[in-house]
Amino acid sequence: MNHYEVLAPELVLLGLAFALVTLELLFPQLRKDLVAYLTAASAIGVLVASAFFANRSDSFKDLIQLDNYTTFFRILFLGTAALLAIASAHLVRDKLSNAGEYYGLLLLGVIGATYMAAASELLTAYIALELLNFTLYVLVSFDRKDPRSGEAGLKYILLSAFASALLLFGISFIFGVTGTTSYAGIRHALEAGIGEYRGTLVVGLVLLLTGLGFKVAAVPFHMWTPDAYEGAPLPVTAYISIVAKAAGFALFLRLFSQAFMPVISDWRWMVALLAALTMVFGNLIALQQVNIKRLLAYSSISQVGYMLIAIAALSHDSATALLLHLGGYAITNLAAFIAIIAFYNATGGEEIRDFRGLAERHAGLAMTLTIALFSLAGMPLFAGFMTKFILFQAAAQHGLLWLSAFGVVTSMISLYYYLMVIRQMYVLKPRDGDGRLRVPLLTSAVLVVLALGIFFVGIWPTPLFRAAASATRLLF
Amino acid sequence: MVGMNAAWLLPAIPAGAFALLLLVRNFLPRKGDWVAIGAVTASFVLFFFVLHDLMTRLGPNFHGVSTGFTWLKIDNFVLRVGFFTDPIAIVMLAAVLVVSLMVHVYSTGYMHGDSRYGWFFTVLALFTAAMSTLVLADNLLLLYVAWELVGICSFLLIGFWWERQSAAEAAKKAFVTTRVGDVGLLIGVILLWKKVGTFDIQTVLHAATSGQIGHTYLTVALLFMLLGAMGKSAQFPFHVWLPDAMEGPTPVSALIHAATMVVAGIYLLARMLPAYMVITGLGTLIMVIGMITAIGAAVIACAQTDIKRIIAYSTLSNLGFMFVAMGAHALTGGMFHLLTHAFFKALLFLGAGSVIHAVETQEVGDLGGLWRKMPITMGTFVIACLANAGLPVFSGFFSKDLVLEGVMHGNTPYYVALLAWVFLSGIYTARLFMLTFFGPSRDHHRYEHAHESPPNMTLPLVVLAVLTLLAGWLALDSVGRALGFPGGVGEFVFVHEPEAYRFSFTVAFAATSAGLLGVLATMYLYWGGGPERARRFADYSPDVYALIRNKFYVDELYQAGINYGVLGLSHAVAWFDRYVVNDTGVNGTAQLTGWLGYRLKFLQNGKLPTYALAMIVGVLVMAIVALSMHS
Amino acid sequence: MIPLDQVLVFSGILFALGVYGVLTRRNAIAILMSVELMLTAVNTNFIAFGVFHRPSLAVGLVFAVFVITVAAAEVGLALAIILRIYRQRTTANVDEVDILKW
Amino acid sequence: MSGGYLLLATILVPLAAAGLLVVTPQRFPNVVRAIALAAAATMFALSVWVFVAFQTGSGGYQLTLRWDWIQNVGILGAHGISVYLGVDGIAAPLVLLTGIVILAGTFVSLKIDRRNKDFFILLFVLVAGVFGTFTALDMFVFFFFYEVAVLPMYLLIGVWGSTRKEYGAMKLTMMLVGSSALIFIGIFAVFTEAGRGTFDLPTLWGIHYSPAFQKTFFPFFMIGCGVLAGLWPFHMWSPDGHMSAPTAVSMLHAGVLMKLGAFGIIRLGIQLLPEGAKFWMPALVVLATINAAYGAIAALSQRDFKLMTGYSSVSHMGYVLMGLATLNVVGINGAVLQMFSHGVMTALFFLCIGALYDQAHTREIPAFSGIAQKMPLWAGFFVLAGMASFGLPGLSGFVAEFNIFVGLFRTYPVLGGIAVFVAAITAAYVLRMFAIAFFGELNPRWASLKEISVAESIGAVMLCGAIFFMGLWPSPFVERIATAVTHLPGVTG
Repeated sequence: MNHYEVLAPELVLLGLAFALVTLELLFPQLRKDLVAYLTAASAIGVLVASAFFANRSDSFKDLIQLDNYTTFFRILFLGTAALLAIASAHLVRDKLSNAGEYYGLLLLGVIGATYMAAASELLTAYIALELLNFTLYVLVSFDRKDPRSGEAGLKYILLSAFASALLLFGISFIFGVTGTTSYAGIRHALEAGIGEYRGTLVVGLVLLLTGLGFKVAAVPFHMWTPDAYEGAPLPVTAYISIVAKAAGFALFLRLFSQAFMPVISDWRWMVALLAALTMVFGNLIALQQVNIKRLLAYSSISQVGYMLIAIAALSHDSATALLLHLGGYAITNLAAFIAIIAFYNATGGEEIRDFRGLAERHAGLAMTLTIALFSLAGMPLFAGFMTKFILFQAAAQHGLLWLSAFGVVTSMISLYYYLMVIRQMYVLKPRDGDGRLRVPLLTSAVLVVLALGIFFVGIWPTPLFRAAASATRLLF
Repeated sequence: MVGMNAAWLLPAIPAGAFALLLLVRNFLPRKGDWVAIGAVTASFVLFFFVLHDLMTRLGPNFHGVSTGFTWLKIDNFVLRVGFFTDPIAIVMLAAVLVVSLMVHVYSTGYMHGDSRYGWFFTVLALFTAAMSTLVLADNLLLLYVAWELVGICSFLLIGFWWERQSAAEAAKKAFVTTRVGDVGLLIGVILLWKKVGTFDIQTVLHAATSGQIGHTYLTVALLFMLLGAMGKSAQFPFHVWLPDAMEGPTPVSALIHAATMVVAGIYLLARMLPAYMVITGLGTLIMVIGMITAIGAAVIACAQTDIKRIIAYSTLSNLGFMFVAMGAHALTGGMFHLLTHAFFKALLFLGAGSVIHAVETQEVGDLGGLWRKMPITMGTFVIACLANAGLPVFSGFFSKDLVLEGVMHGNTPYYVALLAWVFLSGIYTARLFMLTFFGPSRDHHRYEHAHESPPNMTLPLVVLAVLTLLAGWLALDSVGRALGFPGGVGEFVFVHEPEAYRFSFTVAFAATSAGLLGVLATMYLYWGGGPERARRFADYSPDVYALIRNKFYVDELYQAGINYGVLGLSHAVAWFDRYVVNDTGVNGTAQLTGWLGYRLKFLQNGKLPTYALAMIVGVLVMAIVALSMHS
Repeated sequence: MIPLDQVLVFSGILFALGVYGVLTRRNAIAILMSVELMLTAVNTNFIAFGVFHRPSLAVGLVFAVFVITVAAAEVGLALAIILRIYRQRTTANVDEVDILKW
Repeated sequence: MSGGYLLLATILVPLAAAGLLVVTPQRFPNVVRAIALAAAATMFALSVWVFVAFQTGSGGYQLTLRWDWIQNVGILGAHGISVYLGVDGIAAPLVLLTGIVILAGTFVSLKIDRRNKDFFILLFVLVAGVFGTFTALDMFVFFFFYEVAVLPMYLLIGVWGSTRKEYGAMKLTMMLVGSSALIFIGIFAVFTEAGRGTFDLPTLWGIHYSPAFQKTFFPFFMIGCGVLAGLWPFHMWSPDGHMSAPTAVSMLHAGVLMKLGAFGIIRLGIQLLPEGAKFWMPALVVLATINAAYGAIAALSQRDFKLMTGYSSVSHMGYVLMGLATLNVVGINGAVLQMFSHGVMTALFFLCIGALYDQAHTREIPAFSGIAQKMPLWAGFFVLAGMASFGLPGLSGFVAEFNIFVGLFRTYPVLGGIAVFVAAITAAYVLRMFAIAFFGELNPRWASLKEISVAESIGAVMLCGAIFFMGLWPSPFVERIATAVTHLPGVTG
């Protein structure tokens, strides 16, 4: 048995990605938004197909693991990619060239992300990580007209390479101590005892955490994030903040739960420290932002802090809570970004003050964005409250009440900067000459669905919660 | 037979009238004044049934009759609405209902044509209800409730003409000042409750007299209660509100600020007297307070020029006198003086009202010679004045004698001081009626327009004058026997031992001489040449005169205290709240957070090596800490 | 055979040099080269550990090969981006590439 | 069992109304008004029904309803989070209070014409949160609705408010949300300590937590909930927030929302951690005394009607907290009565102030003089509210305050004395305001003031009715409250 069918979804996706690139090459006259819809359709197609993998457990040569965990993230990534493709349609058509490559890379990135979640071996994980990174390097610097885009790409690629080197150095030590790169093997080795090499292992762990911390944007390895977010085209920013981040956590979670549980006391405080720093820095600096993308960058950094709490309190409960939170976060962030993209398409503004009086210019857009921001701030009725509550509770349950307290307090601070955006939209009146905005029908529909999704997760999280629980069951 | 069990109806009827008037007075003919009057009349009639019932039951083992129902019950904490009828209550009730009825009738004339005529009667009805409740309350809580309600009626009526800023201010002052005293009352009530476990007055008194309450504790509680009494009865240093309360319509002054509400404090002391008697020393304190008020107010009254204010200070002075009586444990005399004072002081006020109604000024300097124009008013007024001066035959004479006799035993200095007080009373009363009714008219225009008041105003005057003339005789055994309570008032109202009134020549002579001396001296000053002589007299010592004229500057002192003390504290707190709690504490936290964010964001300087450095620092810190933990 | 310790010391020094380069160099290409130096240290490690542990499995060697491959691709991409920046701003000095900050 | 649906209806009706309003076009403001009024009337009717349907004889939680919401997943065990609703004698009057105030508030808000649709949506979401908190018997649901009630505040004040509205709105929101962080932490700790995997409050109440734990975590609830109740020194959101808020929001906020804080102290503090409560109550009572005295003294020199009422709320909520801190039946009874009393009374205050401000566009007390001549009915309502606030017998305030005093004297006689004295200060500032602004000669500047409108009068009459009702016949309230209070853990007779 070679279990090639385990690879099927990604192979199909790979084919589709190439097809899209080729399509654009062959038919340069093709309407660019059509490519977007094709991308979305293919992603959704694969998503539906891969849903049949639910509750199946299999592995490809102990390198790629197929289980509910993989399926959960695969669906998450594909869904995000599909919606972002739709949201990109107008923006890519109007502002960017090489649409085929853009959408192809979008799908390629999903492959990398999915394999990050699925990898059960360090080399595979590393390659998947780099695959995602590569697509992101290109996507971030995709806007050739905007100097910020190139700068973001430069910073991203150089720092990412640097972080990869640190990560690899760490992996080499772990390999050195345990003699294997497979998660299960590492665990066995650690359970058997490593004696005098503990110091080496710890250094390896520190470096590993650095690399992963860079990927998920944990303070102090986060500094590329705001710049990359601000420089990248908007949908790409969304893509990083959702797919790349979730993929990082997928890798993080599987690696640490399957490989490093025996030495949890060695790394727990490090993750907790990173989490605390991330929450504090992310939220404090976000207070002073004027650009909506940069604001969301810092906001997403602080979200990373919350998510790291779950890793620090690593257990089945907290892992479940983390996946739940990631799901809610993905929906919320998608809603926020797609609303901002729609606003950007209509006005070209991306400063917070540009949102002035949005409630009177387009009530629906303002309401969606408000819902998303409240959700990010963790207000009830919306996803953010429910998922964060369960996340923090799970962490408190596993001895990290102080860290949960940190999370709660900093997320209360975060409400301030979200309110500053809401203030612009609702409290202030539009400037003279600012008329009503037009939002494409499809985008509106997507926004309505996402807003309802935020409510759904916020009020009836059970389906997502159960999915998350079954996804993480096999990790422990 | 309707008897004491129906005592609850006494307040209930006016209360019903109040509710009715509150809701529908504007739809009733004559704005519903007849509802109020009818209610008070009904209560008044009912009063006699209650009185009769009481008389028949009176005996050595009789203490009183209680009726009522539970209003509120929390766990073992019970609040009752209960009515207790005993001789003390009856005496007070007589004053309340008689004066209230008279004032109601009088007001139909005095308030005629006022834009808030109906409202006036509404509040009067409420007042009557509340005051009867206060008198009849069988427990301290209900007493407190009624106490507050009469306070608010007083507030509403003093501020009846609230378009006048001074009236609004006076109403506020009256309420707030008494309220401060009420704080004491409430604390006292709760303290007693805490020890005894009930608000029931008789139980509390029993506990106090039987020594169930420790003396220190009892002293504290009673002192607090005394504050309440002092506030309500306008004793020094709470006396400042009463003269200002004259901003209200004159019938109100007669009813509330002369006859009934202001004596509630004395009534309270009378009610609680057995408890006060347990603590030696408290009596002296009460006497001192009363004496200061009595003498001080009498002195001030001598130099006032507002007719109502003169009477107000006279009231203050009499209240002080009654306080002295209570302090000397002369319950009989005190309560009796309360009754007679209610009549003659109400009469004085109503008479003054009649004058004001006629000449539309309150300055005695603008009056004079009115006896020709207003004979009935003048006649009744002079009767009231003489009663106030305590001259024989008039009711004030008897009640004052009773008190003086009570004080005389063992309190000689106070007795002497009271004689001086009688002298002062003579002075200001004589000055009052001299300036108002005799001598030449000093404002011809007003004089020309003056006229006797209509019958609905003079009738109450006459009735009250008759009562003023006769009420004093109730002290006598023979009169009492004729009316059904042998031994007179002395065997009707008493603390421990009934004591019939015995005429004491020494006391009567001394007091009468003092009073007469005062009256005559003043008449000499004002007779003939008018106030010229009096003015010269005042000029002997202008500083002293100014001091008295300005009421010893107590008001100014208080105003300064409020401006610099209370409001100053308030400004300080408000400042503290705004600048320390809010701008420093709340905004400061926010700004600090924001400032941290502002500082931190510059770490993100856009330069790639910095970013790499941050990562390396992170790695090194973690690695060093981790390795040091392992080694 | 060289003892493992010495190899590790060597790779450690190499890595540290790379880090030093990243931190001090201002030219983007020099930074890229420093990263490559770090990756070389990584590869040395992998090979050394691989040989030391279980030479038959060759995991370390395979890892090193992949790292080299990925690094090569990374360099290509990075150079392309650096070239673009250089065209836009005629500089490859990372200190001057700082529109995005704060 | 239908009783439970009654409680559910109190939550769902406002939410449904909000949903209905979302799809109502903004073009038809009168349709919006009609929907809002109908919804508010329904809420009022439901709340009365809840109050009446509550059986006074039998204590405990009545009208219960339990739907499992999320269970047997992750950290949650059986009945992990359930929509568990029910009222006891404490909650029932507060539900009634909410119904009264929202209907009155809706009457007042009918005249809003700027984006009235959005206003009512947010207002109803807020009310749903309030109803939910009062009826929740599940810790998660409690906190969920608690936050829902705070959530719309920023927009309600920011968009429709006045006078430094953005500052007031932001401060209010941040302080309240910040304080709920403490509750958050407390809830985590309790859930963890209990270790039952459920947020079911009766279950959690039934557990005996270690004294050390109770002492550590009680302050989280005490201060966390206390901030919403205006606990000194975290009260500053109240004067400024109320100053900025639009009329109906001030009414609801001061009238009802502040009670959520005190209610939270009962539900999460006293009931959950009785020993912690016992340990910390002396601290709370001192803070509460400062509250009462400080609020009243600060109110004396305020120049703005709303600021003054805001400080007055701080002072009165101090009474509530003092009552709670006595931990005896009478005191807590008084506290709950005071919650209701202050709710209706302060709502009436804000209603009147709003009615004046809409005409005069200023709230400077010294700017007015003699306006009672122009608005006698209005002045009557205002004076009545003022009298209730200083505890005039016959009005609601007296019953409440008296019970609090008695309770205090049982435990803390000296503070009781201070509390009684504060009532006199209250009289002073209320009467001072009346004397300055209402009475005296009419300032000609205000010659054009008109009497309070019919809609506002209806609201005011309702509130007055409540004030009289409780003042004259408190038994229906006391019977309900007392049965519940006697069953609170750690509460002495």
